[in-house]
Amino acid sequence: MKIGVVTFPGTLDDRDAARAVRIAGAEVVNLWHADDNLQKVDAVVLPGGFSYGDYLRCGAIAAQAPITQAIVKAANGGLPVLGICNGFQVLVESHLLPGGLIRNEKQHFICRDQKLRVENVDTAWTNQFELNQEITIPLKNGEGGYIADAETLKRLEGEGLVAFRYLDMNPNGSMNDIAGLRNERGNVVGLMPHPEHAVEAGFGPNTDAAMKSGIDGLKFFTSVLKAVVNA
Amino acid sequence: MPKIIVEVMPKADLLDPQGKAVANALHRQGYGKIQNVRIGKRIEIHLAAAPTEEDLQGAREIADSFLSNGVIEDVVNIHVED
Amino acid sequence: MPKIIVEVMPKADLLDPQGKAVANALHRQGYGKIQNVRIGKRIEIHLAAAPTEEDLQGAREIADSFLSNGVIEDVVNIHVED
Amino acid sequence: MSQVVDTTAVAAATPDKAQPWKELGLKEDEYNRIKDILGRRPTSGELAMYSVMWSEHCSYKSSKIYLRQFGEKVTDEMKTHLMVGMGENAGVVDIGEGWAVTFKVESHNHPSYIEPFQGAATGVGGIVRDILTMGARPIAVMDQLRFGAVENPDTARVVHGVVDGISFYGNCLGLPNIGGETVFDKVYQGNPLVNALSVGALRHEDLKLAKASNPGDLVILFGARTGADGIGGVSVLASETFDSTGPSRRPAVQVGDPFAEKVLIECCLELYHAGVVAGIQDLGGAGISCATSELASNGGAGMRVDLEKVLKRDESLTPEEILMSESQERMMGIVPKKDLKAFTAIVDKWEVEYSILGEVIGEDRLYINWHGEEIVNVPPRTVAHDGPVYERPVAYPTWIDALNANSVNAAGLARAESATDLAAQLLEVVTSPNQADKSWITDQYDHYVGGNTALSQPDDSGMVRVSEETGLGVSIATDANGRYGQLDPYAGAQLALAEAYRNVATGGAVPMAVTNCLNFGSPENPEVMWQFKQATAGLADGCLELGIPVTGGNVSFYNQTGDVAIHPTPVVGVLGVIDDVARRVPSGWQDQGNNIYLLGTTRDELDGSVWSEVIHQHLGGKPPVVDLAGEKALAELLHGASLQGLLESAHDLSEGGLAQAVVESSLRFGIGARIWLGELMERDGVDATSALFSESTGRVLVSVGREDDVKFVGLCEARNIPVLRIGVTDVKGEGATLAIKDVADFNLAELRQGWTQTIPELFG
Ligand SMILES: Nc1ncnc2c1ncn2[C@@H]1O[C@H](COP(=O)(O)OP(=O)(O)O)[C@@H](O)[C@H]1O
Ligand SMILES: [Mg+2]
Repeated sequence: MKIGVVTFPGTLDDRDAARAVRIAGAEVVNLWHADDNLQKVDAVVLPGGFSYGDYLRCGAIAAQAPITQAIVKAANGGLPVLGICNGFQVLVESHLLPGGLIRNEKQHFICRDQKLRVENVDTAWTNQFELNQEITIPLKNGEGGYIADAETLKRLEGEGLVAFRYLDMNPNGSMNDIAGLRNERGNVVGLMPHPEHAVEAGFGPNTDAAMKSGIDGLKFFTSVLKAVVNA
Repeated sequence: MPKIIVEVMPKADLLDPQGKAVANALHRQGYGKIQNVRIGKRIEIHLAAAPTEEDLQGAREIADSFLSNGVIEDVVNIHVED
Repeated sequence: MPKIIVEVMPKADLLDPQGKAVANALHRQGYGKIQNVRIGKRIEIHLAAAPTEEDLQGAREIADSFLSNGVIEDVVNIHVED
Repeated sequence: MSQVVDTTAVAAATPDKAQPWKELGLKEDEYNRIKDILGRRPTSGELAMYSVMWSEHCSYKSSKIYLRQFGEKVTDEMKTHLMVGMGENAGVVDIGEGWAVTFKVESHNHPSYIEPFQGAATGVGGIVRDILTMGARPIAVMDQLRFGAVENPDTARVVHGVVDGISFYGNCLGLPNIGGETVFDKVYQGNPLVNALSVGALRHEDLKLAKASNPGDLVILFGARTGADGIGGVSVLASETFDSTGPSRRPAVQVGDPFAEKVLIECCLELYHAGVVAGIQDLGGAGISCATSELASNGGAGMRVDLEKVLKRDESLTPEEILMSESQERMMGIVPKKDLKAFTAIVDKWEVEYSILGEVIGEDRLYINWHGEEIVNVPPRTVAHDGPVYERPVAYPTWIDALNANSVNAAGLARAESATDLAAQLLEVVTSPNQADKSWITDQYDHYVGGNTALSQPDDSGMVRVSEETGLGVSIATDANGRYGQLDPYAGAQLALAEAYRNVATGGAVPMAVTNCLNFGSPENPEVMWQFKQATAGLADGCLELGIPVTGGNVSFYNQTGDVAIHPTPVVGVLGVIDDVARRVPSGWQDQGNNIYLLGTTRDELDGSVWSEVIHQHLGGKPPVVDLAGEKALAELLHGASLQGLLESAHDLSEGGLAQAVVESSLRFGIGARIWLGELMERDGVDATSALFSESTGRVLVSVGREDDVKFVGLCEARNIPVLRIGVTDVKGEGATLAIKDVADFNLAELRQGWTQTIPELFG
C-alpha cells in the first residue's frame, strides 16, 4: 500500500509523517508541491509545518500549489486525505473542510501534550479508535484557533462532522473546543494536533506508564490501511 | 510608483483575538473610550505603470480569491495610490 | 459606529518576507505585471461617539508608541470613518 | 558614503582625501595600518570592508591572545575525536558509527536589545547557517537568555520580543528546541544576553569546509536579495556601547525570514549531496565583505568579483552599502564551472535566487569591481585573518577583595531558625523568577519536530537521536552563573563547565566536547579585561583537566551601559554522546517506592547562592569550590550505572541546591517523596540551611529501584563516591506530597501551583 506525504517549501513534519506511515506498515511516496501527479497513491498526508512561511494566511499559498489542486480533485473522488496542523489549514483554505483557523487566543505559539476525544470512528483515519476514546498527542501551533459562522457550526455539530475535541483545556480558543473535522464522506480528516509525533515509544508524549511512551497517533495511520483494504 | 491598495478585515461577526488583546491592553493603559479594536491587513500591490481597468479587475479577483479568505474575512476596500 | 483607522506598513528599506512570498505566489499565478507586494496592518479603533481632537491626538500617540514598532514599521495613515 | 564611485585609481590620485574611519569605528592607528597594507589610502569600499572585518565582533582583536589557550591546552588524547577544531565556522566531533556532529553557541545581544523580536530571531538564523556550512544537517537549537530585573517595566518588552522571536524563527525552521537558560538580574537591564546554540549531524564523508582554493571556480551568491538591512550593524553594534546619555547610534536592524532559511537549508544540503559545491560560506555579520575575504583567505587563493551583479532589493544601494549589508538568509557558494548546470538545477528547484558574482583566482588578491571600475584591491588575509591584535591592559579589580571578604558568614546573614523558616525559605527560593518553572517560555518552542527528541525541557540536558537505526544520539547542556563570575571569574567559568558537564552526565551521556559564548563588558576597561583573562584561563584549564576540548565559540564584549558592565557571563555548552538514547535518564522520579540517594559532599557553601540572593539580596564571598576530578569520577559513575540500567532518575544539584532538586524531581512526573536531612547534616557537618540551600558542586540526586540498591551502592563505594540514602519516592496523583522531615509536608499540587505561576504572572 502506498501513502503519499506532501512536501511544500516550508513543510517541517514530512519526515515525521513518513516515519509514521512506515511504522504503520505502508510504503511512503514523497509528493512534491510543484507536481500535479499523485503517483497512484492510496491515500495522502498533508503534514505540518509553515508552508511558504505561513505568510498571508496559514495554508493559503500552499492551497494554490499544483499538488494541492490534484489532491482536491482526488479527495472529491474519495481518496483518503489527512491534514495535520498546517495540512489542516491547507484543507480549510482549499475548502475541503469548512471554517478557518486563526491566531491562538493567547497570541503565543503553544507546544504541549494535548488530550482529545475521538468523536467519530467511521472515517478513513479514525476507524481503529473506539467512539469517544480519549487520546493524548502533541499539539504545536500558533494559529490553531478554529472559527466558523453560526450556521456552519450548527451544521458541523448537527451532522456529526466534529472528529476531535480538546479535553481538559482548550489550547488555542477554538470554537466548541473543535480540534479536528471530517468531511461528509469521511475520507477527508483534518486536525491541529500531531498524531505523527505519537507513533514511537521514547519520542511521544508522557503517559502514566512511562515518559514519552505515548503512541496514540499510530491508529490514524493503521486506520487508513484498513480503510483502503476494505475500499 | 503606482500601487493598488487592498484592505482586508476579519468578518464583523467573527472573533478577532488579536484585536481583542490590543483593546484590553489599551484599556489597561487607560484608554477607556475605546470600545473595540479590530486588526486586518493592508496589502500594497506595486505596479510599474498606472493600473488599467483590467489590472483593477485582476486585483479585485486576487483580493477575493487569494488575498482574503471569504469564510472568515471581508475585503473592505480596494483603491489606487501613486 | 465611528472608527479611527490606523494604517501601519513595514519600513520601505527593510525586508517584508510576507509581501515577498505573496508576490512570488502571484507571479506563479501569472500576474507578471506585479512588481512587488508589501503587507502591513489596518487597525480599526471603534469608539462610542465621533472622535474629538484629543481622541485623535490619543490615537496618534497609541499608533506610534503601541500599535506600530518604530524600529521596523511606519504609520502611513490615520483617519476617521463612520 | 560617496555616490561618485571611489575607485582604487581615484584613491591613489587623492591620497589626502578625508575619510570617515572614526565614524566607522576604526582607530587612527588601524586606519594608518590599512594605508600601509595598501600603499595608498583605502577606497570607501575598502574602508567599509576593513572597518567591519576589523571590528571587535569580526576580528576578535581583544580576545585572540586568550582564546589561543583553547587550542594549546589540549592533549593528543583530547584531539582523537576532533575532526575539525577551533577557527572554522564550527567544530566537528566524531561520535562513532561514521557519524559526526558540529555545534556552536553565538551571541546576538545588542541587536536583541534594540529590536528584541528580530534580534533574537536573526540570532537563531545566524547560528544555524554556521552549522550548515560544515555540511551538516541542523538537528536542534537551544537558547541562553539573560534579562533585566523582573520588576523593571522594560524587561517585559525584551522578554516578549526575544521569546517570540526565537519561537517564531526556530519553530518555522523545523528545529526542535531542546533546552537553554533563563536568568533575570538587574545587571542585564540595558544589556540583555541572547545566545543561541545549534547542533548539526553529518556523515564523516560529508564534512565540508568553507574555502575557495581552485582558480576558475565560480563565486555564486544565492538566497535572499541584498537590501539595506543592518548596514554597519557589525561594527557599530559590536564596537559601541549603549550610553543612555549621548546619542546612541541605532543601526538599521535586520529582518529575518525563517521560511527563506528553511528552504536554504534543504537547498544547501541537496547541493552538498550532489557534490556540486566546493564550499559554502554563510553571510552574517559583515555580509559580502566577510564571505569573499574569508573564503579566499581560507583557501589561500584570491577572488575577482563584479559587485553590480549582486541581486538587490533596493536599486539605490551604493557599493559600500552592498559590501556591508547584513541581509539575512544569504549564502555564498564556490562552484566548479563544470557543475554550474547541476547547481542551477537544484537552486531553481527550490526557487532560490542566485547570481554569479565572479570567480576564484590563483593570485593572492581580492578584486571587487563596480560596473567595470575597480573599487577593491586587497590581500584577502589582511581583511579576514590578519586584523589587529591587542594585548589590552589588565587590572585586578579594586573592588573584588572587599566583595570576596563580604561572605554570607562575615555579613552575618540570618539562617533559618525553625522548620517554619526553612519551609518558608524553600518556597521563596523555588518560586523565585530564576528558579521557577520556565514552561511559559519553553511551551512556545516546538520540541517534537523531527521525532528524535529524547530529552528536553525540563530535564538537565537536551538529547536528540542521530541514528534511527542504532539509537546513537547526542546531548547538550549549557550553563553560566554570572554571580559566581562576578565573585571569581576563573572559578565562575569552571563552575559553568562543571555544571554543564554534570548535566550531560545525569542524562546518561558521555561528555565529549565544549563550546562557549563569553559575554563580558568593555575590553577597554582593564578590570573587565582581567575578568576575561581569568575566565578564559579557568575554562581552558578546566577543559584540560576534564579531557574534553573546546571546539569553538564566540565572544561578546561591550555588554555594558555607561561604564557599568554586566557580570562576567561565560556560557559554556558541553556536548555528550550516548550509544542508545533509549537509555536516557530523566531528571525526576519515575516510580513510587524507589530509594533516593544523594551523591557527593555538601559543604557550607552559600556565598553567591540563590538563597543569599532571594532571601537576603546579598552577593559576596567566594563561589563554591570546584573539584573537576570529582566531577569526572561522578560522571563515570553515572554512565556506568545507567549502562546497567540502575538509574530511574538523576538530577544535578546547582542553583537552589538540594531544595530545588528535590522539588523539581518530584514535580517532573508528579511523584511524591519522603526526604530526611538528619544523616546528611551529621555526616557532612552542615546545618539545615546549608543542607537544603548550599550549592556545593559535584552533587547529583538519583532514584534507584529497590532491587538495584545493593548493586548501585556497591558501584558508588567501589569508585569511592560519597553516597547517602536521604529518602524514598512516594505515591503520585491526588494528595501526593513531598515530605521533608523536620521541615514540612508540601502538597505537590500546591507546590506546582506556586512553582508554575511565577513567570506567567509576571509576563503572561
Ligand atoms: N530559554 C530557554 N529555552 C529553552 N529551555 C530552557 C530555557 N530556559 C530554561 N530552559 C530549560 O528549563 C530547564 C531548567 O533550567 P535550569 O534550571 O537553568 O536547568 P539547570 O539548573 O540544569 O541549568 C532546563 O531543561 C532548561 O533547558
Ligand atoms: Mg541541571
